[in-house]
Amino acid sequence: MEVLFDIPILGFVLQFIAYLIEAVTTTNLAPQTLQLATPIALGALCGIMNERSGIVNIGIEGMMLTAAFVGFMVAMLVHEAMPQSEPTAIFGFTPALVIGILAAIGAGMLVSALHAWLCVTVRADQIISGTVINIIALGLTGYLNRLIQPTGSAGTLDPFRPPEFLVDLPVVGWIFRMFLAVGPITMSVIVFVIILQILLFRSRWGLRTRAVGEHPRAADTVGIDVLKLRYRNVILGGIFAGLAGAWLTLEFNQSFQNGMTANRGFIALAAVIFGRWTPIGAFGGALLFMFSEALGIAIRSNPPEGDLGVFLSGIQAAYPSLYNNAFGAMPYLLTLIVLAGVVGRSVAPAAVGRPYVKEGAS
Amino acid sequence: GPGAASTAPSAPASVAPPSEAASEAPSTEPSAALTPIKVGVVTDVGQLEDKSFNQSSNEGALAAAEATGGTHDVIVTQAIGDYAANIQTFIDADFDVIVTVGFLIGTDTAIAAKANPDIKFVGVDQGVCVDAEGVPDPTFACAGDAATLIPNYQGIVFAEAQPGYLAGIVAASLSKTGTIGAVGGTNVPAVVNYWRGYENGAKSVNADIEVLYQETDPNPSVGFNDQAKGRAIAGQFIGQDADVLFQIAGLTGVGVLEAACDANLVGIGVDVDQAVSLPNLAKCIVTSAEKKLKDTVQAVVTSVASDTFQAGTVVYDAASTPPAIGLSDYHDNAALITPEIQALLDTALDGLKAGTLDPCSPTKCTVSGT
Amino acid sequence: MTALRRLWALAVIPIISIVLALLLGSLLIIASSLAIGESLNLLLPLIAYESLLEGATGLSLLDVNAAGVPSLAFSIDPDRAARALTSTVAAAAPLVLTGLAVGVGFKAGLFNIGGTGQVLVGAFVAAIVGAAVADQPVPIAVTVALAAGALGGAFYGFIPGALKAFTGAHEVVSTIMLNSLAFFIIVGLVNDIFKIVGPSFARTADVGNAALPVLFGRNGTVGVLIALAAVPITWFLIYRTTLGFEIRTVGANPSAARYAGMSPRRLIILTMSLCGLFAGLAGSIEILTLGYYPAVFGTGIGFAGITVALLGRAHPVGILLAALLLGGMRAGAPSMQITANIPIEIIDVIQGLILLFLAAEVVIRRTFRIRAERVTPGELGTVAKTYGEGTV
Amino acid sequence: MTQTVSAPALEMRGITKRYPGVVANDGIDLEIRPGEIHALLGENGAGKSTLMNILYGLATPDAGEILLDDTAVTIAGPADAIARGISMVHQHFMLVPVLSVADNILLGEETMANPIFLDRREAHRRIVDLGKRFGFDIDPEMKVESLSVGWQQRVEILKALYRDARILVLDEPTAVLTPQETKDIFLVLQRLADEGHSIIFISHKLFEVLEIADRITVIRRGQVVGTRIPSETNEDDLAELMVGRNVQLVVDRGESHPAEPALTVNDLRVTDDRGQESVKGVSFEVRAGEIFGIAGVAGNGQEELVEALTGLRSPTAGQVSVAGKDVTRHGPRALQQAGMSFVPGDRHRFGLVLSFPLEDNLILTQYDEAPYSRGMVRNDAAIRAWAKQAIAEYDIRTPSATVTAGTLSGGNQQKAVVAREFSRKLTTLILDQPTRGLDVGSIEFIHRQVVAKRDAGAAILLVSAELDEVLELSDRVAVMYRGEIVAVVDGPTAEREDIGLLMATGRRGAAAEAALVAATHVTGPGVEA
Ligand SMILES: Nc1ncnc2c1ncn2[C@@H]1O[C@H](COP(=O)(O)OP(=O)(O)OP(=O)(O)O)[C@@H](O)[C@H]1O
Ligand SMILES: Nc1ncnc2c1ncn2[C@@H]1O[C@H](COP(=O)(O)OP(=O)(O)OP(=O)(O)O)[C@@H](O)[C@H]1O
Ligand SMILES: [Mg+2]
Ligand SMILES: [Mg+2]
Repeated sequence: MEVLFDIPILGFVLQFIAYLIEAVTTTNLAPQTLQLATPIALGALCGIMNERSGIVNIGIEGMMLTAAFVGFMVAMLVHEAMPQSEPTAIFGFTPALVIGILAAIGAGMLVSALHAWLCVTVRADQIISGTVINIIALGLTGYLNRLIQPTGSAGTLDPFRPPEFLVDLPVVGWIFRMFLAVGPITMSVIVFVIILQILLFRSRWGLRTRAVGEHPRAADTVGIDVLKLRYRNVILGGIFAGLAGAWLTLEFNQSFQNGMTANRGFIALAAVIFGRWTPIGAFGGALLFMFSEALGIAIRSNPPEGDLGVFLSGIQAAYPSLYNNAFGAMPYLLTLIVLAGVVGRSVAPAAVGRPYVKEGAS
Repeated sequence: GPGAASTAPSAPASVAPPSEAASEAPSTEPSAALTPIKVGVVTDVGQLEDKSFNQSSNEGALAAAEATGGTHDVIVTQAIGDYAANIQTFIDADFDVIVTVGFLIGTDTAIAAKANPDIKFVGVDQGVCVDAEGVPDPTFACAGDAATLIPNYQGIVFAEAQPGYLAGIVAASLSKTGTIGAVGGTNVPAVVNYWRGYENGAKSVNADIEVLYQETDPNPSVGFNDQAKGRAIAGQFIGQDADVLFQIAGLTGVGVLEAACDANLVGIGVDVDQAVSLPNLAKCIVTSAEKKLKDTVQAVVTSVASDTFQAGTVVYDAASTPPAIGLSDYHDNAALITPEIQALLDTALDGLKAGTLDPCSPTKCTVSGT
Repeated sequence: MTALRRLWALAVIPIISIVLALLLGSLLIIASSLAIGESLNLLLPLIAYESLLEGATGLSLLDVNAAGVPSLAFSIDPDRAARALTSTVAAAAPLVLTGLAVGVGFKAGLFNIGGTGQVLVGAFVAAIVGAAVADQPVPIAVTVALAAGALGGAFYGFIPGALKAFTGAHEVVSTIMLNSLAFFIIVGLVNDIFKIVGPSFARTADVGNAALPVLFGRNGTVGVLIALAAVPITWFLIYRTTLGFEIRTVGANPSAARYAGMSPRRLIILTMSLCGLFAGLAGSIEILTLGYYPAVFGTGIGFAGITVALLGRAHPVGILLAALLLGGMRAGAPSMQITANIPIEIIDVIQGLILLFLAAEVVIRRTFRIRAERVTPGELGTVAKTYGEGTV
Repeated sequence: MTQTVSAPALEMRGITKRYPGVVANDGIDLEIRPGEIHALLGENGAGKSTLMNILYGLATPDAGEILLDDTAVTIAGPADAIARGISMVHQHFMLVPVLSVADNILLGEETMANPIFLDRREAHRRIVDLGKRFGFDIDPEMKVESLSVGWQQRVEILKALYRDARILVLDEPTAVLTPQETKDIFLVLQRLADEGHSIIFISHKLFEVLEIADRITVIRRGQVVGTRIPSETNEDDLAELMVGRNVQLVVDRGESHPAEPALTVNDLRVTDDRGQESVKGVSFEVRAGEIFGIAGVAGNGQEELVEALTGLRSPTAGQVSVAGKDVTRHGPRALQQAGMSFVPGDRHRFGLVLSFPLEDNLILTQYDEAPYSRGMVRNDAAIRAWAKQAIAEYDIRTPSATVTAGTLSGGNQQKAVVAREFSRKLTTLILDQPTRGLDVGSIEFIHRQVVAKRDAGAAILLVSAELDEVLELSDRVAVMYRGEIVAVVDGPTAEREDIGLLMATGRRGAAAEAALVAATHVTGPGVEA
């Protein structure tokens, strides 16, 4: 293998692959990727719930942010009321954290209900509705955060600690670390993705949802209540946005900052498109985007060795800031390339973005 | 987020002697010796509660106003284009002292100060550079003597490299793995200064130590505000065996310190005593690299009331009285700092005070090379 | 009379939305002041809004005594008013342009969320070119720098336009990605290439003579004139030229546009470039007022353009009025902060609420039983419909 | 087909439904017996679909009542209707293209393995069995979008049968079918009726109705004007009932004087959206001063042909020339400049911008030409003047030139398109379904304009699914079948039956009859050509 590293260009590629393998198997790149992908994947599930039933949702960012805020504040208040409660041995659940998560989910559902009302009942433009949600969420959480100036915290959920022998297994140990050495919300993502994927394509709910997203009138004529289904799906989708928010303030971190979602809701949207509106595909997209982010962090702090490393450090010496930013820009660039169709065209549910008017109603 | 962090000139040489006023003890009771003053604060773009310079400067101004029996107001700047208008609002309302925060607002502060000689201006993180006419000098020749040309304006700058250096000594001394990390928010001067000082300080203890560093995001409103990414970077550092983490990233740094806590490692806070400002994380914050923004601003503002105001750029560093930089209390982690480490720190601090120790050496503290 | 009635039909829903948003905002102010343990003060919102108005126009309606109790007292200080109004128009100027950057897009059925990135690129290019022509005579320097910034923004609008036209990448997502990318690229360029020696922070060289001349007051720069000129020019372009007709047709019915011999691809690219041009101009005005480009430059004017465009129902005149409203809020916010001690974020909340009520216009119409024209631009339907679709 | 008279399975009494400006149903009484095939006959807009929408719960009547098995019921919605054993095959297919046949059939009436998951295996078995019972083999796994319209129609019927419908409504099920496919469907319907299902069959094709129905109810302008039994009536009688007068709506087209070829098409090949070649080497020429009609069942490539000729779709091979100039792959703009005008089939999609004022729509394809623009600037005075003239000349009924096109009635919208396209300087005119959905008066008006244009020397290509329209107007008629022109015949002497056979089979005479017989035995979903 090493011999091949000297070949021009191909050598670089091979060195890079070797670096990747090394990084994935020996560092915590894998668990970190899954963690960073969690809010993206959850946001994407929210997007899929909406868009599969024909509602565009560009307000995921705002839904997440609201949920993060509400979840954090509620958890903090409960924690102050009962500071003594013992966290559970696994995951470190406390009443405060559990109630906080529920509150975050509730907040996600509430904002989603607003979106559903605007899109389904009011028949407002769906893109405006999402924009409004983003703007209000940013303003309102910022306003309240400054007013309340929270100083406390309810702490965070703990990652699971898988048995040592699993993690230490040669070759596959990193897989266990990736999927097990993480917190409960991160872990739940995999479960949600699989469940939703199965439900979408195997269950009655999934069949009806897909039909409503493609051809609502056809669904209507076989007795499916299109509006009700859209309401239900959009509001249920809020659960995922809520969990994503809870992940931000109750699992991965333990405080709230203004605008802390930092575009994650929008990357989630891109993951939906990337995954062609399937949960598994979107999850893959989230992993890909966030792998590039995690890898960027890794390469900068632990550059590869050999020619590749020499090459990279040459660039770094000449253009340190551009070099740095190139890695930071990677998820966005990747998203853009993916959108521009390098992975092939992806077609949205046919009825997405169009309000449904029942026949005979005016 | 903090639209821009603070700054200091790259060479904290002898620009001006430390302010005498800085020795004024802060008091909570209005003192009869002081004239009550109206203090206005114009923050940099971002949020007031940034647990960093906007907040500390504002608290200092508030304390000073209360000490003189005066009043205090604050305007949070929404956009760079609003600096001048925000300053003007205080001028229109006949404020006595206007404190502006951040290097970007320096030009507008200098212009306003020149135009309103009866009002005192305090610029946090602002080196005053004017030409012979007293106008902000775009060529940075700085030919004019700011102290005489604009006698009602003091630019406060801190030598962040100095506390960074001390933090580096602590980090290198506590590290068992020989790898330490620092997470920056956005590579603004203050961040770079802290980081370079940290690196130099660490290497002074262990020349072979590996110092990992990473900027969170070039957009300050993300860079100082994305704790999830801060935590991710910290996680990466921990994965590479870093066992001491220094946060220079505002609210992003909260994520860094959380990561340190969760991994039972040592964290070092920044700007203020973060064991106090982040009580949840106090258990793993061994100390914080402080620049005493609040105290300094309070002292400078109070100097207006006591008629001891000093104009021009004033550098606040270890040599200021009382020292304007340093490490904060070790609190519950005092046991970690052995007498040997303390001795190293004391020596370094003496060197910094005497000006014999350059925290920006061998690695230069410049914005470039980040 | 009929003209007046028509004007009323156009304006009534935006006006009701603004009033409702202010009302809801005041409830929020009262409730939140109670929540943090202050005593009930029903007049707090009144004081806040009055100081906002005073900061924006110089018009004082209330006199608050030492105990914090306001009484009605109308007064106006001409100097103060002049300064306040100058600040308002100065703040409104870039918003007019970013509003047009979104509104013109609406006309073609495009939703340009990329204002932020286009503003940054325009500002950056204006700063670099401005510094290069810093020694030229003022009219030349200013014109060249502005034109360069505008072109820079146009280029950054061209990219999502071309992506949409040729690959079908929807502009709503691609422009958001491009916004972030602009930051990474420009910060890198400033730090690595265009940074000057001297200042303590990374910034580009001074723009010298390319700095926008101040025409009136303290900050009434040429930028205000440019923004004012952009309104009738855009109106003429959209409603009086064949190109404008093409843009509106492609926005209202892309298939009919194709049938009529127009090229939707060309129009999408052209319109997005035009949007970028406006945003780039806005960024140029911001930066040529500041005099240099700091690496950490950031601004909310690009995003505010969305609110402006929606509130102004994507019509140039409406956009001007909306920009003045938002500019007034921006200019008056400092005075509100020092008078009422209310977190500045309330402004964002109120703007968001205005948009919410606009979005729910049907409900407003029913509740108040009014006849009025649709507020949301009809072309937005095209935006939603093309979401996730392939090439045009 | 005699029927023993029994209690009605369904009765609708005094059904009235008003829409703004129209009374769509005006006191309609209808009685359907068990096991009966009952045809509803009526002109476009007579109110047939409205009545069925009411029966199916998609619309609520303003007055009247519905009785099922002598019990008055209120039908709240489709779900309610289905629960009561009423199923409907809609005029426009209600199938989800990206879903499989099975999923489409299951939708709303799912066979479940447990409360959450579908039992696809059981469903497949039932669907296949059901298909067999009515004489066709169907693969439940196929995507509906890959099926031909005939097979989609069968899926629609299976959908109804899967729901155990006692009353089956078919709204113009044969409109898009070839005569052969129609025959197949009729076999299925007959078998259903024999099993005791009641069938309501909507059509305005008289001969079909006479062939299949047990009884025929004719509706005109929302009212029932008569009920007939096929054995006691004939086409003329029904036509008179339907239209209300003795109709012989044939324009006097006079003599044509064809001159030199103006539009020449040579071996043109066009691919459709799915990448299949749907126009397979078509050649013809249209001469100045003649009307060249293209007949064919919808979906035989006419749509793609027209799109290719008008620059909306790029052909893969072949040449097109207008007035001797090669215009292959020219866009709409270049074609217009070459002297081509085009009245599109879908006026809402292509022909008009509904949110624009009428006057802007009247210059939609000339907006950048003098006098409507000077340089880049619009000339509003000229636009307004032309609008005034067009409104008068083409009898466009509108309050003003500034109202949006969307507020006009369909006929007036079409007149606006015609006004615009007929008024320009042109050598070639392409008309795609120029009278679709219009009332008799408008049709007459437009037909007269078409003939006038021909007499003025234009080369006119007329594409229409309405065979009668093609026969009425054309000087020559071409028949398109599976992407090819299978015959060109002289218009005035063309025989309706002959053309009908050509449309259905692509062949003539004995060969065609043989093809029809052979086709009867074809089973399995045929993928559309
Ligand atoms: N939703 C509606 N709103 C307003 N008017 C309607 C609506 N649906 C139908 N109409 C009007 O009611 C009348 C009857 O329409 P209907 O669709 O029942 O006719 P039809 O007999 O089915 O015609 P076709 O043969 O063209 O299908 C028409 O004038 C139509 O314009
Ligand atoms: N969206 C609308 N807004 C306002 N008025 C409308 C709208 N749609 C239809 N109308 C009006 O309702 C009337 C009936 O329209 P409709 O299309 O059913 O006409 P029609 O009887 O079918 O005529 P035609 O035979 O010309 O199609 C028209 O006069 C039209 O002006
Ligand atoms: Mg019908
Ligand atoms: Mg009609």
